[in-house]
Amino acid sequence: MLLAVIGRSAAVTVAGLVILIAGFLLLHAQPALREIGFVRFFADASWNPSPGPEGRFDIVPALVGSALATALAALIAVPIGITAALGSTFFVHRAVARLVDSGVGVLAGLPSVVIGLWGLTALVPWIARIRAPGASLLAAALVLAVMVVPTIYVASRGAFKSIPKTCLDGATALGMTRIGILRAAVLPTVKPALAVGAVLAITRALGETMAVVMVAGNVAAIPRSLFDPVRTLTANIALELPYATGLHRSALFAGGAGLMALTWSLVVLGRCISRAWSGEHND
Amino acid sequence: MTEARIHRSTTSKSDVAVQTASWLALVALLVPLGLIVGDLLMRGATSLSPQFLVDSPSKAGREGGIGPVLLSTLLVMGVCLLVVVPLGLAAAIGLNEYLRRGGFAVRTVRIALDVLAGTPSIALGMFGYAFFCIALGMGVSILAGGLTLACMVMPLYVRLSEQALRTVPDDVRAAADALALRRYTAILRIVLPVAAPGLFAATGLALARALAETAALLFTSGYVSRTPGSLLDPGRVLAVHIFDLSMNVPGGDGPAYATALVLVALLLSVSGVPRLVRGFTRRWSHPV
Amino acid sequence: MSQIDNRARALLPWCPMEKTAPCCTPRTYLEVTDLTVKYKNTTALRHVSIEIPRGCVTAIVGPSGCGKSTLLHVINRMTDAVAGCDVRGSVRLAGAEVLGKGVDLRMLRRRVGLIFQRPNPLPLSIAENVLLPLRDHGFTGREERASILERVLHEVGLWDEVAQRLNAPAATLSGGQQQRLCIARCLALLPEVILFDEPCSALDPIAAEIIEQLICRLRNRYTVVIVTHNLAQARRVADFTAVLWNREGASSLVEFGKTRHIFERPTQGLTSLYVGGVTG
Amino acid sequence: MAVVTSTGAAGVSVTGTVSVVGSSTIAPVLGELGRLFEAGHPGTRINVETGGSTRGIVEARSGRADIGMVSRALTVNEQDLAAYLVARDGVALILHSGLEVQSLKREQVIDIYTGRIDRWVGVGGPDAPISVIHKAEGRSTLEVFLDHFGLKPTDVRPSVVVGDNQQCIKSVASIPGAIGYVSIGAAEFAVADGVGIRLLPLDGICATTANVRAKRYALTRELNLVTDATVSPVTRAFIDFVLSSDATETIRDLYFVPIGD
Repeated sequence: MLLAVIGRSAAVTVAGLVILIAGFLLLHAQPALREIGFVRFFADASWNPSPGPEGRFDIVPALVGSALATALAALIAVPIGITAALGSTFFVHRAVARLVDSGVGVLAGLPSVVIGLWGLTALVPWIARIRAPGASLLAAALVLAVMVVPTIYVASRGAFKSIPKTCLDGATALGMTRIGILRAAVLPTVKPALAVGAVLAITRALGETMAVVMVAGNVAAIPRSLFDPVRTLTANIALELPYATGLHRSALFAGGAGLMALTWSLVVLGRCISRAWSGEHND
Repeated sequence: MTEARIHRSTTSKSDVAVQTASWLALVALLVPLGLIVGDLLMRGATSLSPQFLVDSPSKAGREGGIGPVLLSTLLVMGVCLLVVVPLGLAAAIGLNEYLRRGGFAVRTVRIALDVLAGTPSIALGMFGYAFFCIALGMGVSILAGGLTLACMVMPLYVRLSEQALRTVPDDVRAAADALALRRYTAILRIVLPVAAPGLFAATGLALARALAETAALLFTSGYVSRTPGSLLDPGRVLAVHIFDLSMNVPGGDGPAYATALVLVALLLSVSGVPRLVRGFTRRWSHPV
Repeated sequence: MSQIDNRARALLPWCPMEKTAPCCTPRTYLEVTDLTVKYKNTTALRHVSIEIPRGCVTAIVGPSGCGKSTLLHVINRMTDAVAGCDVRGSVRLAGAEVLGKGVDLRMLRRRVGLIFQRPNPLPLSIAENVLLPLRDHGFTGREERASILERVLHEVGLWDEVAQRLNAPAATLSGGQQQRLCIARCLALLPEVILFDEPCSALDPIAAEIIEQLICRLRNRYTVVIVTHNLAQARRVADFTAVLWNREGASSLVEFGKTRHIFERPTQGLTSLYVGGVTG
Repeated sequence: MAVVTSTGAAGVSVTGTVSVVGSSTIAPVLGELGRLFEAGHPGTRINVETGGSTRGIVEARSGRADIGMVSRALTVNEQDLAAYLVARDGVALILHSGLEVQSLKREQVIDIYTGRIDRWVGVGGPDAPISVIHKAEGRSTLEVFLDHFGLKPTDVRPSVVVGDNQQCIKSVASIPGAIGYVSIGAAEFAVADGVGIRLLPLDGICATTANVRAKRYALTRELNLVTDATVSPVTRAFIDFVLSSDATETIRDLYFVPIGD
């Protein structure tokens, strides 16, 4: 019974931790929510949080920036991550698969500042050649994709490996083509795990700070094209928190709380998709 | 878990398509890695030397080595793993073995873990500072840094451990239940040995994610590059050192890239360990 | 061998009976009354009542999907681990209620062994598959456990085939051998009732034949309940037979009686329909 | 400047911990000075933490930190803190090295930053788009820059917003046709180190640390240390060390202009 008690208490501490963090963010965001008010966060003309009356706290560009950068990154990283995991589990020689696994282990471990620096020194000039300034939504999406693809790869790889051999042999025994086998035996059993893997990756991209700040351009305006600069919620905090005072500082915390709310809703959405795909048992 | 291989069936057009797609995806995955590590090698190799690993930094890190930083990193990672592995494994076992049926507790915990995974690292850093450093009075220290890192890495570790536990087929658990084995005997002697390779891989990946963290540790484990005397002393980790050198110190790029190379070497050894152990565990526990 | 049995028997409050009276004067040992089992929205069993005689082999037959396995899994409460499974009614083992609250599941499953359709040896060595459960149930003596291991492997006819490689992984055994190993580890715990859930359906005829002979040898020493959709097997092995049938979305007991009556002079139309055309 | 003996002002050897919190620009200098001070005074520990000037002010006032690092002049409501001017740091305009533009008049800079001119051909450069690099809200170099050119934060139309100095330098070097402003010391080192940027003179005066030292260069900002009323002996000793001539070598080494010069 001891393990049951530890299991439940560990579970409770984790849930408690999340509530503590959310409470901490809301506590610090309280002055801003009271004084600036929820509406102005969305109605203000721009984001110029200078002290005094002419401060503007329009959070919409940052929200849109975060959503766009994350969505684009997921669009790039999810297919690549899943297909690569598919390849290394079923199609390539085991030594190659092991090589890829350790390679992904390294990519997952690179600090975001290293990937951000590479983005700034390699990606941005390359994009700038197409259209100035180079630091843009596209650069942010690519860098986030590189940060996030290991998470999807690992989640999918685990899911593919846990498919019972009997399913695979059944489909192979029918002499079906590879795609047939994938569609018949592989995908149905792992769809819920893939959905959760994708959600984990997207929440990670939403929370990423250092790498995005380097390459996104951080202009607080809604980008009209891939090449326009974009500011994410996390970049907003990272850039201004060290020097923010009073109302501005608490407005940044409100942004942080908003980001957690976005993450929360995304996680619940992902869970519903995963449950819908998996029929009765949730993963 | 045996590696399932799909035998080379007749290569129809669709098969070729799937084959090339997966090869393309693998290449697309490894190209950025090659570019980044290549870039690091090109810019950082010159400052690398055995002395670099031992000396302490001088002239704000532009000269000397990263001895104390390496030590602080190992200490912070140690504290983090000491918290994450037992607690995470217990939670994974709790979720997977005990609360098997999707009750309310299981669903809330799973959602809480996912949200914790999504918490922006800078917000967790601020929380860690306010909670561990100030509220619990640890001050900016290795201990506070390790605990904050544990909060960040816990969700990933629990999810990967659960996946490892799930590789144990259910009919083995049914057999253990039918034989009325005590629950902890079934887990310790049957489930864990079979899941061991997956669990070690989970630890390796969690450690990799911990090594990569910058924002959360900047406020909690500190900026000081001196050798920490105790767990309550501040100490700067590799990622923070790389950040400071490349962002705040003119001429800090060379040592920054060299430090990044040391981190890459550390990562390779970390992701190599599970493979060693998998070879070992395969000998006496047999995939069903 | 019996000297060891006495010491083992002294350890356990319940112990398998001596040679009892022949089967023809049956006394009820396992009594299922008015059992209804529902999974979320489907009803597996409705108002099933059966009296399983002591020391005999009772077969439960019926088309697949008529809840035969569910009945077995209720008796040793394996259904507890199934999400959304609702069990109503009563199952009494030697007079003691099984389904109520406060039943010591560990002791229940030690007294009522269950053999699955697909052999599921523990991912350990051949010897450990038997020794680990013994250790876990408090058999402390090493030599005592070793002798039980030897006895049960002899009983299932595995000893000659595996004596030299007891430490080899159980996964290296053939399907039939694995199933016999599962039976051996169940016998090692000295159960009173052994439930077989289609034990031979995953095995080749020769291995199935060995298992059937083994079940016959268990008669009079253990109360055996075997679920099978192989009517010839039921006829060969069982003293009593129960026929379950799927009517109006749930299955219930059609007829229960001596195997000879069920196969030669069935009283229910459904039984004759189902067992009709059975060749020897 | 009174030369302080290593045993501290009062002749007695000082021990204890000094916690220094604040601007990430000054942190490397204070970190290095802390290391030297610890070498000279066994038993002392100087714990430097970053987090920005605001955190320096807040934690110095609350007493959680002994010394606050502030990379700007103190505002009117921060006069309650004791301030020690440690060094000055000039702020210079920098261009991507690919541009041949030699100098820019004051109005041209204002037109560029307010978006009225958006191609280099307008100011005697190649026909290429201008990428305006601007600092994030609250940064000290930003405030000094806006004050000098008389701009309000809402007037500026940036193409890219950056945080720390090195990020600005690397962005200007990576983005063709980019213009930005950063502390002179960091820019001078980058040029010497071969990074692809060029410094622009301001109002005809070359942007060099020498000119800042000679107080000829107009656009400068102060680097201050602040403490609250109560100062422990070891903190006092460390501040004296930082203000002493022993420290000017290290300050100059990190491309700031010590007060003594």
